[in-house]
Amino acid sequence: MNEFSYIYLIPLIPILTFLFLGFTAKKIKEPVSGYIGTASLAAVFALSVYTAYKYFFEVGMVNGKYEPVLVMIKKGWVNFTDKLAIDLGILLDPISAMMLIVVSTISLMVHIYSLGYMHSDTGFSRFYAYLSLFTFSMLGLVLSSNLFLIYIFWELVGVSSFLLIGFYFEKPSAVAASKKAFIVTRFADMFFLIGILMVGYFGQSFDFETLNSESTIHMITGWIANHQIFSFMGLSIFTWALILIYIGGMGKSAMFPLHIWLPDAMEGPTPVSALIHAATMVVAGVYLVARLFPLFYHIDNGAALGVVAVVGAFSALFAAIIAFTQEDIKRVLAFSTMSQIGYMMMALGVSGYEGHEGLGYMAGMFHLFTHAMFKALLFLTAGAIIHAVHSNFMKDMGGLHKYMPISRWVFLIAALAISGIPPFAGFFSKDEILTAAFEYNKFIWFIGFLVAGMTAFYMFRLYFRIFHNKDTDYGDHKPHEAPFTMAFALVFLGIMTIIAGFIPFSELVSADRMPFHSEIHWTSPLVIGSILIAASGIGIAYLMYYKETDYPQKFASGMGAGYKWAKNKFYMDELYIFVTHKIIFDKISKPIAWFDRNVIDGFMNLLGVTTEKAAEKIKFIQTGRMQDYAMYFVSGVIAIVMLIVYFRN
Amino acid sequence: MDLDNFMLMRDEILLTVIILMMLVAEVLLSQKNKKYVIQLGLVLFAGYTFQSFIPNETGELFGGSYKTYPLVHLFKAILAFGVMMILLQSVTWIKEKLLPYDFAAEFFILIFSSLIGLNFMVSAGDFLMFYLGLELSTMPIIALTAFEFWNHRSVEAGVKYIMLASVSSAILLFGVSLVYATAGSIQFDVITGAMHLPLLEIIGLIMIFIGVGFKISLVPFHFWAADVYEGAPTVISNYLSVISKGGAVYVLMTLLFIVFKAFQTEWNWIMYGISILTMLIGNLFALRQQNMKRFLAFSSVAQAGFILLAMLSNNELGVKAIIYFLLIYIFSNVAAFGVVQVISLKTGKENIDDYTGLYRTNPKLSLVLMIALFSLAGIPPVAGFFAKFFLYAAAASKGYYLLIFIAVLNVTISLYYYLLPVRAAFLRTSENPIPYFKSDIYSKMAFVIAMVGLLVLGLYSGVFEYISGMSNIL
Amino acid sequence: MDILTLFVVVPVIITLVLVLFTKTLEQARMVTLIGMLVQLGMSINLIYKYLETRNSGDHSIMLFQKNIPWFSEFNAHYHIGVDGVSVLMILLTTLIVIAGTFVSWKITPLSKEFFISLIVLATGVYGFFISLDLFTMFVFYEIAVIPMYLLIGIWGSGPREYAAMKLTLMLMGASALLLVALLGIYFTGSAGGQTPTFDILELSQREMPFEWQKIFYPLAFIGFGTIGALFPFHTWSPDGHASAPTAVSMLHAGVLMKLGGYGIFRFAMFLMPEGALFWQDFFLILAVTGVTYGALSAIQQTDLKYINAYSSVSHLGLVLFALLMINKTAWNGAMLQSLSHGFITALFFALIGMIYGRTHVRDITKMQGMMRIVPLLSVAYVVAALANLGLPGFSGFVAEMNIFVGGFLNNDLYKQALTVFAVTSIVVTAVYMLRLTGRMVFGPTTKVYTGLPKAFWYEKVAIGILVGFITLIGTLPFWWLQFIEDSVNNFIQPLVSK
Amino acid sequence: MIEGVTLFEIMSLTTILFFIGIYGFLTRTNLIAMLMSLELMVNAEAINFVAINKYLSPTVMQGQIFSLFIIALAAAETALALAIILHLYRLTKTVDVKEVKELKY
Repeated sequence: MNEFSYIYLIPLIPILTFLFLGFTAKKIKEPVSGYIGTASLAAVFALSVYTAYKYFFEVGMVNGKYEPVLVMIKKGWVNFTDKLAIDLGILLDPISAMMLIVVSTISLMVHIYSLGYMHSDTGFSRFYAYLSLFTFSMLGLVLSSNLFLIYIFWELVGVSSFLLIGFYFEKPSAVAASKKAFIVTRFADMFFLIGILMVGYFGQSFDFETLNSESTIHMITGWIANHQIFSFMGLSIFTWALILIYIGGMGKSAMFPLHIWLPDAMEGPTPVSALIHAATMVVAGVYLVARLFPLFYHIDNGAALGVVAVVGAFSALFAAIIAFTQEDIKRVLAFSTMSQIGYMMMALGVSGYEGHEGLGYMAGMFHLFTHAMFKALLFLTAGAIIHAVHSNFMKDMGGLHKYMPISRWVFLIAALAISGIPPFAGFFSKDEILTAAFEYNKFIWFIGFLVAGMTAFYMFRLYFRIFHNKDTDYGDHKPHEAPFTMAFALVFLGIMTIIAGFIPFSELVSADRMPFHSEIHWTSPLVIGSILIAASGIGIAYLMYYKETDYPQKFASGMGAGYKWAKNKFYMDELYIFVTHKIIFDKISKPIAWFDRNVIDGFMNLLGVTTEKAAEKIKFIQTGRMQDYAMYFVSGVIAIVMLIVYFRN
Repeated sequence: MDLDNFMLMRDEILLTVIILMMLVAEVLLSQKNKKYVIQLGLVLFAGYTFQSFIPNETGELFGGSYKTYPLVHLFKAILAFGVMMILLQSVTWIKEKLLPYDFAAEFFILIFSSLIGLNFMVSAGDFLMFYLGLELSTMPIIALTAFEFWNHRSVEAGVKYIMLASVSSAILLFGVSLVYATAGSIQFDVITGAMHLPLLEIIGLIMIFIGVGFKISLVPFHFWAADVYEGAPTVISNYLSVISKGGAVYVLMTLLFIVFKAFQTEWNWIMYGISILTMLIGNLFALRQQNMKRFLAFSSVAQAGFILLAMLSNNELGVKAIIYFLLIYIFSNVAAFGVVQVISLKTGKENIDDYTGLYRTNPKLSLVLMIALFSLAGIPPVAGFFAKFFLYAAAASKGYYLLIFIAVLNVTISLYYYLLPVRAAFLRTSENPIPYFKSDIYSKMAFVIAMVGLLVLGLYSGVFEYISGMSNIL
Repeated sequence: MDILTLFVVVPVIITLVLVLFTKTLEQARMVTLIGMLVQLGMSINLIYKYLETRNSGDHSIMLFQKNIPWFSEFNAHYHIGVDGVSVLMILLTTLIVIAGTFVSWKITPLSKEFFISLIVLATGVYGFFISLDLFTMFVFYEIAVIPMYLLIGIWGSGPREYAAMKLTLMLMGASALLLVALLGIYFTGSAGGQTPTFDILELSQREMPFEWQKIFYPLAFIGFGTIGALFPFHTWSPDGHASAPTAVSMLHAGVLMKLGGYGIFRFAMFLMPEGALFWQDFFLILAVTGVTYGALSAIQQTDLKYINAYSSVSHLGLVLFALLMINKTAWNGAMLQSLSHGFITALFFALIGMIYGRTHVRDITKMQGMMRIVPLLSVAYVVAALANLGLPGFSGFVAEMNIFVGGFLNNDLYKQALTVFAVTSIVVTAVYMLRLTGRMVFGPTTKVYTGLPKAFWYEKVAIGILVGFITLIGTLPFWWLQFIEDSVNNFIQPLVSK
Repeated sequence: MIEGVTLFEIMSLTTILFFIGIYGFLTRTNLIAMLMSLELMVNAEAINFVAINKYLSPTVMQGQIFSLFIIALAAAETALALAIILHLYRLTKTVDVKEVKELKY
C-alpha cells in the first residue's frame, strides 16, 4: 500500500518534537517551544486530514467495503514465536482514520489554546514536550496494527497522562493524583496483559486482521466447542480473555469500578484534561472494544459484549448521579465524561454486526467523535473560566455572561449538544445510541433514556450557576474574556460541535465496514421522547438555578443520606484506600518485609552466631594442663580401638 | 653400603657434614666473629638445598631399612626448601636473641639434625629407622622450643611438648611391638606380605597411626599444638607447623597407601570421622583466637583435617594432591608466620587487634599476609585454591561427596577467621598503628620467594605435572 | 594472543600498571579509564567479528574457541569461547565498569587500591563469561567473588564490615554447593569409562546418569541461584548493596548477580537436563515467590538502596523463573532481562550514589522535591523508575514481555497460573517505584538541600551511557535478540529433546 | 626363653606395666614422677621387643636391636626432659604440673 507509505510520519513528527523539546527544554524559552510544538501538530493535523480523506473517499472503498490498509514499518520487532510477534505496523481502517481526525484535531486545538493558557508558566517548554509525547502515544495507539503494539502505546499514553497530571509536581495533591491515575490504570493493564497472553495462546496471533478474520474466529469457536471443561461461570475461557482485555479498557476509560482516578486527574492543567481526560485517552477503551469487535461479537454469541453493555450503562448512570452533586466544575465535567463514555460502551455492547444491525457500533463511534468535540470544548471553556476567576468552584462564580460572552455562547452550544438538543452534534449520536439500545433491551434503553435527562440537568445546572445565578462581586480584578489563542480554539470547536452532527457517519464507519444508511425518524416516539426528557432536564435546571433559589438545599436535604453518598462519590476512594493501604500494605507487605529481615536473614545470622557460641563453649576443653591433654589422647586411642573392634564384629 | 650406592643417601650425609662444619666453626670462630656463623649456616644450607633438587636414583641401603626413590627425594628437597625459607626469616631473631647467648651455631645444628631425622623418617624401610627418624626429628625441635629459656612460655611449651611427645612415641612403640609380635618382623615389606589383621595387629596399627597423628596434630591428639606453637619461638612454630607436620603426613601416607594397604579399608571411616572432627575443632578454636601464633596453630590443625580428605582416596591422585598441597602449604604458612615473626620482633605485638590499620603503614607486609591467608583459605588465583581443589578431587574420586561438602562448609568458616586479620589490616584504621619499618633483606627474600611461589605455582601447572610425573609409588 | 584471552589479559595488565606506576587518584582513574576504553573497543570489535562469523554461515555452538590443556592430570583445560549471550554480557560488563569508573571519579581514600580491586573483580567476570570449562569457570567465579570483600569493607558505608563478611561468606557457602556439584559432574558425568572431563561441550555429549543428576542439579542450581538472589538465599544482597560503594553496587547488581542466571543457563541446565526437568516445578515455586516477595518487601523499604536491592531480587527472580520455564521465548526473555536489569539497576545505583553523595541521606522520607535541586539526576531517576516498572521503549518491557509470553505458552495450566502470578509483579513494581519517585523526586522541595551542586560532567557521562543503552535495547530489541536467540537455540536443545 | 613362661604371660606383664605407666603419667602431679612413669612405659616396650624376638623369631635379632635403641633414646629423652624441667624450676620454682598452665584456650 505504497500510497500510504508516508503515514509513519504521523506518529514520528510528535515524538521527534518531544525529544527535541525535551533535550532543549532549558535553552528554548517560551513561546518558541510552544510555536514549535504547535507547528508540528499542525503538520500532523494536515497529514491526518489528508490521510482520512484519501482513505474514505479514494482508496479505502473496494467494491462496497472499506478494506483495511496495512503499512508495515518493522516486521518482527520482537519475535516471540514464528506465529506470535510484535510487528510495528500501521493499520488504517474507518475507525482508525476517524480517530486520527479526532486526536489530531483536539490535540491541535489544545496546543493553540495552551499558548495562551500556559502563558508565563515555568514549565512551558516541558508542557509542550509532554503534549507531543502524549500525541505520539495516542496516534500510535489508534494506528497500531497489533494487539501487543496497542498495549505498548497503551502504556505510553498512561505514562504521558501520568506526567501531565503531575505537571505541577510541587503540589502534593497533583503528585498523588498522578500516582493514583498511573497505578489504577496499571492495575487494569495487568488484566489487559493477561488477556493478551490468553488471546495469543488461543488465537495464535497478535495481529488484529488475523484475529478478527473468519478463520481465527472459526478456529477459536471450534476449540471452545471441543473444550467445554475450560469454562468458568458458564463463560468460555476465551470470553474471559476478552473480558480481561475489556478490564484494561475499563481502566483507561474510567468505567466503574476503575473510574476513581479520573476525578483526581483534574489536578492537571485544564488543557490536559480537555485533551486526555475528555476527548482522546479516555475513549481508548471504547476504541479497543471497537478494534476487537468481531471477536467480541462472535465468541459465545457476544457474551463479552453483554458485560460491556451492562458496565457501560451502569457507569453512565452512576457517574450522572455523582455529577449532580459536585461543586468543582472540572469534576462535574469529569463525571459527565465518565457517563458519556458509559454511553459509548453501552452502544457497542448493544450493537449487532451486519448492516443496520451494527447501528450501535456506528452510533458508539459517532458519539465518540461528537463527544470529543463538545467535551473538549466544555473543558477548554471551563479552563478559560478558571483562568478568569482563579477558582474551580461554582460558588465563586455566577453572572459571568456579562464578562465572558464568547465563552458563554460556546459553553451554551456545548451544553445543548451534550444534552442532545437538535441540531447540535450530541443529539444525533445520542439518539442513535438510544435507538440501538431500544432494539436490544428495553431496560438498558431506559437507563440510557434516564441518563440523557440527568445529563441535560446537571449540564445546565453548571451553565446557569456559572453564567447566571447570583451576581458575584469579583473585587478589584474583573474576569476578562480569554485571549485570542484560547478564544480561537473555543470558536473552532464550537463550529465543529454545530456541524459534526450532520456527517453521514454510517456511510463511513460500521461494524462490518459495509456502509449502510441511517437517518433520524423525527416522528418516532423515541426521538421525541429523548428530546422531551432533555428539555425537561434543562427546564428543571432553569427553575432551580437560573436565579438564586433555595430549591437546591431543599432538594439536597430531601435526598438526605443519598445526597451525602453521591457527594462523596459513594465512598469509592475510601474503599480503595482501605484495600490498598490497610490490607495490601499493612497486612501483606509489612509482614513479608518483617519476615525477610527477621526470619530469613535472621536464620543466616543465626548460623554465624551459633558457630561463634559453639566456639566459645568448647574452648574449655583446652585447659592448658598437659595431663588433661594426655587424658584426651589416651581416651581417644581407646575410643578408636573400641570403635574398630566393635564395628569389626 | 659402599661407594657406588653411597650417593643414595647423599642428603643425610651432606647434612651431617654441614653439622660437623658448623661445630668446627663454632669452636674455631672467636667471640667477635661469631656472627659469621649465621652466614656460614645459610650458605651451606643453601648449597644443600640446591643439590637436593638434583634427582636421585631409586635404591635401598642397610638391607632395606633405608629406601629412596624419586618422589621421596623430591619431598626431601621440598622440606629443605621450606627450612631454607624459615632460616632466612629467622636471621634477625638469631642476631637479636641468640647471638648474645652465643647460641647461633646450636640453633643451626639442632634444626639440621631435626631435618636429618625427617629425611630418615620419610625414607624409612622398617620400623627401627622410622622410630629413630621420628625421635631424631622431634627432640632437637623440643630443645629449640624451650630455647628462649628466659621466657617462661617458651619453657612451658617445651615441657608440654616433650612430655606429650614421649607419651605419643611410647604408645607408638607399643603399637610397633604388637605389630612385630603378629607379623614377626619390623620390615615394612615383610609386614605388608604378612598382614592378615588379627585384633592384636589392628590395635598395634591404630597405636602407630596415632603416634604419627600426634605429629600431624589430628583431633583429639592436637592439644599440644596450640600451646607449643604459641610458646615456642615463632621460627620454631613455623618449622613445626610446616616441616615436621609435612614429614609426618608423608610418612602416614606411605604407611597407609603402601605398607598397610590391607588396613586402609578398616581404617577409612575412622579417618572420615577424624578428618571432620579435625576440620571442625580446628576451625572453631581458630575462630576466637587473638594471638596470631595460636590462631595459625589452630588453622594448621584444620589444614591437617583437609589433608585427610586425600588420605581417604588411597590412590595416586591422592598422593599427587597431598604432595602438591604440602608444597603450597609450606609456602603459605611460611609467609604467614614470617609476617607474624617480623612484626613481633619489631614491636613485640602478636595480637590480631594490633594489626589494625597495618595496610596504611606497611602495605607490602599486609599484602603478603593477605595473600598468604587467602592461600590458606583456598581462594584463587592464589595457589592454595588449586591445592585444596585437588584434595577435594582426590576425595571425590572415591565418591565422598558428603565429606567434601562438609569440608567446603568448613572452608567457609575458615574464610571467616582468615578474613579477621585482613579486616584488621585493611578495613580498619587505628590511632596508633604499627609504625612503618623496614624488614631485613633475608626475610624480604623469603617473602618474595613465598609470594612468587603462591602466585605462580597454582596458575602454572608445570610444578604439579612434575610432581605427578614421579608419584607412581603405589 | 587470541581475541578472547585478551579480555582477561588486558585487565591484568591494567592492574599491573596501576600497581606499579600510579600514585594519585588522577593517575589511577585515568589508567583505569583508558584501559577500560581499550576493553570497550575490544568488546565492540568482538561483536563485529561475531556478526561477521555468523553471517559467513558458521553456526557452531561456540565461536573463537581456544582449548589449552591446563592441569592435564585432571583433564582440566583452559577452554574458552563465546556465543551471542556471552558477547552481550561482556559488552554489559565493560560498559558498567566504565560507568562505574566515572561514578567513582573522586573516590577516596586508597583510590588506587579501589580501582585495582574493581578491575580484578571485572577480570573474574570476564573470565566467567568466556569459559567453557567447569574448572576454569569456577576459578574465575571465585576470583570475582572475593574482591567484593575489600571493596565493600574498605569503601563501603553503614555496617560495612558486617555486610562485607556476610556477603562473602554466603557466596562462599554457595560456591561450596557449586564445587560439590562440579566435582560430581566431573566424576559421574562420563559414564562408561571415558576419561572424566570438565569441558562442558564434551560433557553435553555424554550421558550423565539420572540418579546423579537428581543429586547434583539442585546443588548447582542453588549454588548459582544464591548469587542470582534466588529466594530464600537472597539476604546477602540487600545488606551488601546497602553498604557497598556506588560503583561496586553497580557492578555487583549489574553484572555479578547475572552470573547466577548465566551459570544456570550455561552449565547447570545444559549439563543436567533430566535433573532440570525433574526439579523444574519445585524451583519454579521458589522463583515465583522471589518475584512477588521481593516486590512486596520493596514497598516497605525507605532506604533507597534497600528498595533497589529488593527490586533486584524481584527482577532476577524473573530471570530464574524464565529459565525454569524451559521455553525458547522465555529464555530469550531471561537473557534480555539479565542484560536490561544490568543497565537499569546500574543506573539506579549510580543515581543513588550521586544523590547520597550530595545529601548524605538515603532515607526517602527525609528528602523531597529533588527535581528542583538536581534536575538532571531526578529526571534520570524517573527514567530509571519507569524503565524498571517495564515501560515500553525501555529495555525492561521487552524482556518481561518475552518472559511472560514464553511462560504462558507452556501447555500446562500450572505454569500458566504461575505466569499470571508473576505478572502481578508489574503492578507492585509500579506501586513502589511511583511511591519512591513521588516521595523523593516530586513534591515540595526540602529546604535543607537547596543549593546542592548540579550533576558534574563525569556523572552526566555515566548516566548517558546507561540511559542510552536502556533505550537502545528497548527500541531495537530485535538487534539484541539476534545474539540471544542463536545461543538459546543451541542450549535449549538437550532440554526440549528430553 | 624361660621355661614354663609363655609369651602371653610376659606380654600381659608388659601391658600391665605400660598401663601403670600411663596411669602414673595421668595422675602424678610431679613432673619428675611423670617422667618416671614414662620410663615405665618405654621399658615395658623394651621388654616386649626382646621377649617377642626371643619367642617368635629367635633367628633374626631385630627385636633386641630395637630394644637397645629404645633404651638409648629413652635416656636421651629423659636427659632433655630433665633439662627443660630444670629450666622450668628456675623460672617458676615448682615442678608441679598443675601449675604449668599459662598457655590455654
